[in-house]
Amino acid sequence: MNFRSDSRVLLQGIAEPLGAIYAPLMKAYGTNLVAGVSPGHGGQTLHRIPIFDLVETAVATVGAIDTSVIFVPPYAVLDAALEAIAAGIHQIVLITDGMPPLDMVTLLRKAEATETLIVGPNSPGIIVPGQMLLGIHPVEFYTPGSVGLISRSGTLTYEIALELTQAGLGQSIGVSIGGDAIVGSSFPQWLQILDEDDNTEVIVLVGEIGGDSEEAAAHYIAEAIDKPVIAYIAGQTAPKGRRMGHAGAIIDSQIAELGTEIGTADSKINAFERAKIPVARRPSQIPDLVKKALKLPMKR
Amino acid sequence: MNFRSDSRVLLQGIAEPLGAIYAPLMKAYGTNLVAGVSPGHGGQTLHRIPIFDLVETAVATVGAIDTSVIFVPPYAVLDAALEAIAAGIHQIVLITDGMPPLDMVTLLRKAEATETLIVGPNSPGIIVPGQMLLGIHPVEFYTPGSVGLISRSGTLTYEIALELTQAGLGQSIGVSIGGDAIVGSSFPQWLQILDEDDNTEVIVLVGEIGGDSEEAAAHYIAEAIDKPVIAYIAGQTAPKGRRMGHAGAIIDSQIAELGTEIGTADSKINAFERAKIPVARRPSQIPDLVKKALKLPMKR
Amino acid sequence: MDLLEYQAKELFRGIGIPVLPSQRIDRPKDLKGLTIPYPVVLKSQVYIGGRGRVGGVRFVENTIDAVAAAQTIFNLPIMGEYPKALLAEAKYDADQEFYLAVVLNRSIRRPVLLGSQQGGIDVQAAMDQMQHVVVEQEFSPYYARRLALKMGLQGDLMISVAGILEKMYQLFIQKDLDLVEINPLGVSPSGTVMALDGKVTVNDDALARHPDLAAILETQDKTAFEPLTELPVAMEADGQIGILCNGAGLTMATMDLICQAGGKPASFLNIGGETQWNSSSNILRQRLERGLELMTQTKQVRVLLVNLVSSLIPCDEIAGVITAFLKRRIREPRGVSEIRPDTLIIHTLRIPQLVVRLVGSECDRAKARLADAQVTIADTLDDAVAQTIVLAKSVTRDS
Amino acid sequence: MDLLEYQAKELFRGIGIPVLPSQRIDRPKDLKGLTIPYPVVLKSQVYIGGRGRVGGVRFVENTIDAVAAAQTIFNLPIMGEYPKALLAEAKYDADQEFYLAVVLNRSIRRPVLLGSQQGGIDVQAAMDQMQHVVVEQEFSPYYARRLALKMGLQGDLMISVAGILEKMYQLFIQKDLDLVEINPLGVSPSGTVMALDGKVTVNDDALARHPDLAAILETQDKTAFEPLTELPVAMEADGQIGILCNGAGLTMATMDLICQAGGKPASFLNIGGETQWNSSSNILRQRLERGLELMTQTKQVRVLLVNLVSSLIPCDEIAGVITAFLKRRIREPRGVSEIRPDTLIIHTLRIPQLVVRLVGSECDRAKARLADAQVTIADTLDDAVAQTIVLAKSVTRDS
Repeated sequence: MNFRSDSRVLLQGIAEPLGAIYAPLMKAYGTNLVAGVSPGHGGQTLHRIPIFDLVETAVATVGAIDTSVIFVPPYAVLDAALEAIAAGIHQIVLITDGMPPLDMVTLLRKAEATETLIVGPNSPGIIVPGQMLLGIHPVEFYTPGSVGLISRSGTLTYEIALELTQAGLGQSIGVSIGGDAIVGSSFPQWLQILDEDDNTEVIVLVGEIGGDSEEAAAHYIAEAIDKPVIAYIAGQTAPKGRRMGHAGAIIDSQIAELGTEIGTADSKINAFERAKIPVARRPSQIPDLVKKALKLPMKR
Repeated sequence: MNFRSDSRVLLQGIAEPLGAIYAPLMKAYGTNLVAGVSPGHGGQTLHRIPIFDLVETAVATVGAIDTSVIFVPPYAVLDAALEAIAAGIHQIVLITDGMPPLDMVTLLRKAEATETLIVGPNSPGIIVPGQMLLGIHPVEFYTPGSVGLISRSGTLTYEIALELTQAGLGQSIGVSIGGDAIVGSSFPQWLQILDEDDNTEVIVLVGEIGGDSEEAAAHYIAEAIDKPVIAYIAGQTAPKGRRMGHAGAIIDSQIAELGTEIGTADSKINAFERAKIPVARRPSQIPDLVKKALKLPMKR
Repeated sequence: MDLLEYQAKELFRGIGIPVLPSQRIDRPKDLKGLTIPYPVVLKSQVYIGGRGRVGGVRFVENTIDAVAAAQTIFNLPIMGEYPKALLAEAKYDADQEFYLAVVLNRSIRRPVLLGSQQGGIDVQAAMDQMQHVVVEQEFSPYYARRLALKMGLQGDLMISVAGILEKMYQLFIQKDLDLVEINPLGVSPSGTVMALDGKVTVNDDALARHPDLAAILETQDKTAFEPLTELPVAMEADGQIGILCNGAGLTMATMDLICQAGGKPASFLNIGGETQWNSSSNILRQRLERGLELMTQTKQVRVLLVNLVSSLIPCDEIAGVITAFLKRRIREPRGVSEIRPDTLIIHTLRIPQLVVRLVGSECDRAKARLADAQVTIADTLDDAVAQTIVLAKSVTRDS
Repeated sequence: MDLLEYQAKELFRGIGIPVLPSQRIDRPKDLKGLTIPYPVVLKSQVYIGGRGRVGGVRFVENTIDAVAAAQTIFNLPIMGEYPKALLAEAKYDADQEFYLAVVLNRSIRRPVLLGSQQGGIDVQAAMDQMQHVVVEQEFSPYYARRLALKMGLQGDLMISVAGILEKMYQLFIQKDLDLVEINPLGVSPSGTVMALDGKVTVNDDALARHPDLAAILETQDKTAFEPLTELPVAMEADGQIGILCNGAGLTMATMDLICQAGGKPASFLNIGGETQWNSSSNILRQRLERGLELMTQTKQVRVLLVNLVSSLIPCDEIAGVITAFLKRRIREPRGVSEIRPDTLIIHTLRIPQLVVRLVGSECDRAKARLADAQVTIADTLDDAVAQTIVLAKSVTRDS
């Protein structure tokens, strides 16, 4: 992992609506955004960021790139990510919502073969408060500190970052692995990264219904994580079998009519409790649990 | 490369007509043929060779395998070869004629990624005279010796092996890279293998019209091969644009109406002559040129 | 989104999976034009499983019986769902019934082939014998043979079942599906195989690149559709609280808090997070307008909690959208000339109480803009929830 | 095997490559039913390129002109080939003409994308500016953009051309093609693109898994087909020698030797090597029988050299096939009753002199079996060639 402040960053889809909004915000926050790519827009610039038609042209012109943040339309995400991998980029953040899951399967096979870290899709990306923004986190909610915040959500992550900031608890990183059913980086991967990260003292894990990432995380924490972890699960009252807006946030049976329900909030909360990980009842309870874990005074 | 006599060999397509004929012949010649695979025939045996439904079952039962020789129908070759690669086999000989070239492109991408040697398709395979047969060479034409014979043909290779044997010149190996336009192993690969092989003193390269393998070989010989090489090219009088029976033996333009003709006999003969490689006018001239290269007496 | 059996079988036929001759029956009299020889099976075309156990599948020997049976099935709701069509299909004498499926497994992040020699209606038996093969790398037919062998098959039947799995996988990939299921795959005494029932789940996100699937789904009964994210999702029948948020996680968390505090949600709406590639403040503004429209149209919603955490659009702009919406709804319900005094009153009454909580830039300006509007403003999520509960209680008391 | 332009364009239309409205014209009067508005282009549907330069393409403004032009084109051979059909197509005003192709490169062993801003009939200009991109790994659309950029395109036109290349590649892979070529791709002043002419070469080995392509080719004029390997290939018009071998390399080497020795081949036939998966001695025996039949039916072949190097079938069995064939051909030409004395004589005369050279197992027994037959037996290839030449000279002298 190389998400240091001098990481050289590319933005693919810089001429798309969302990319065009966030490119200057990322740069203004201090991200070393060295180039943008948007096919058909080569030769243009946006806020003095040079735009190229191809990733390989960008690399040839501005030099090697550590991370690409991808904002292209859903059906173009696979191609953009494969193009980045072919150009030698080993860290990719997928912001876009709506990427077909089988495209993601194809991408993950390639990413595994090339040892590429994929974050997302359907993720606001990564923020290292005070240093860099690789995505669309609202920077005003974050402040530098020692809480590592990992989640599957977008706006809920911002909400919790704000709660932490208002409680005087800064963050070492804010990252969402993405709201889709099939995502690249996993909770255990990020738990390991943050466990080894000197700037992180406590980890807040924000889960939601659907899938078994939280159960896997709970298991991994019990086995391998030394730092304290606080968990929160959204969706305890969500109706079954209904899409909540995240393709991944759904309680269903893996096979129609066969097998037991997968992905309920109860299953996740139980897994954390079995692993002796404190579970917040509501977002506003998270700062207190963090302080308790850090043995800080509990006044807000 | 591991084509020693104790190489452990699998035959895929052992219940197909050609495979069923050659399995016992390969075994009788001394090949360490440890298993056969033919889906639907698992549990049977052929001449005391156990047959399995899957390559992985064969490997699990008889142990690791060095080389698989594939005799399955053309449209099943890709699957059989991918199955062998997935089971950890790194040397594959494709006998079958008629494999679609785009299947071969897919296979070669996988073979390159897994460092698998593919010989063929549309190849009689490999014979190490007196030791092992990985394919369908008629063993009675060959005798052990020091001539390395590499070609793109089947029956023409046998013809030349017979000429050599009758002239008292035994062979260290007989291998055909296959008659198709897209084949796995190349002339340069085999030239390098034979250049390093202690049993080989002289190399006979039997080419034919179509493609540019002979030109590439001539170039490679001039650059990198220390042992003497004798060349022969079939097809000097073959009509242009006509399929001769080998999908690869055709003189054509790579692009319709554009570009110059590719693959003529003259181009190949010129390439060898420029590289100072003796070119036999006819098969029967090859033994004399070999003897000359080895400084042996010239009487036949 | 699921396909009905007859639609799934059309896809099967197209890819070469054997299915029986069949005809779709839209009304009982269609059976008079039946071209399949009797005996025939009539099957209710519903999205719910287990129709066989409740009378949704009937064997008939002649037209008179068939019409009668069709009338019965058309009038038989299955878990509340009435069929819009039946499928009339030739009868098949299966010696054995297998279960086969291709499904995308989200934990393994790969397609998985599933198979059991115990298919049919006994789900538990199928599960007990279920075998699976993960398609780790690019698919090749040996994955299908691997599953067929794990299922305990051999010889020609192993080859046939592997061939069916291969075609199921092709369909799965070609059409971007979430699930292809054959249950049961009938095996005749002579060993030929036949897909007797099938289920196909298409992936919503991939639908736009498969116009053929989109066309099939458009002809379907719209009410059977899974609600789109753009439509409110109904919750409790006696709930009074509406929840409007941006983002799935935030929507769920907000609803959880409402329930924890003793509130009863009537419906919720997620107007979408901020990861849409074409998002802009304009688009979010439109979604919010439409969301307010939808959530206030439901008479049941008496208190609407609007909880928006936005990075894309400043809070004062959101506040502007809300105040403009309130003005429009109260002052200009349609064209004023069309409105009779009584509808005007009902209409005004219909607008729920709004609790608005906005987080993002320009929050203070947002509060100032909302100061004059008839909304309750909250700073924190907990506060917003508490205010909502108080209002909901007072509304319930009043009514 | 090549498709005709109108067939290639059907494939283009199916995959979404823009083509003009067009109609196939099988005879001039079909033009009376033309639904495309004039002006219209009439194009000779032949396999040979360069038809435009020799009058195979004509612009017409009305039905009278069109019928006349069609008659002219139907009667115009192009490199000896008469068209069986014309294509009537709308006229298109192209501002620029590009060359685009996807081809399988045998040296690189990968598909290659080719493109030039100088398309159309000037081949040399296209070549001078030709750009290429090797599809090294699995294709993804960025390969197409890479080529379009290398061609010197930018902006929307770069995107459009890349889109066409992407669809050409899809077609190439889906249909197992050897070549997909668009030349020219017309670019209108407003920047829209149109495939004005197209060429598609299907791969013979893959044809059996594409029934749609096989069906297209079956409707084609059979004489235009590239000869299958199972049919003799004609060589020199005044040649007298036939060559029958097994295996392509051996066939070529044998023919080379005949020519080097001053012989003139009339035709040759490769009955196939031994790498067919379903080969057996039975199948080879049948192929040999059929091969002898075919090669002796050609009156021109006066001496037939049979050179077989077999591993699969012992020489004595081959000898058996040859002697049996000779007996059948001489003694029982069809049913004896049907034969008039003169045809019998002609028939007997027609059988060419046979020179037989067999290598493999049981060679001595083969010689013994052939001893009584009217064939010349040779031990070595050189010997067989020498004997063939001697016989050919004596035949020529006699005639």
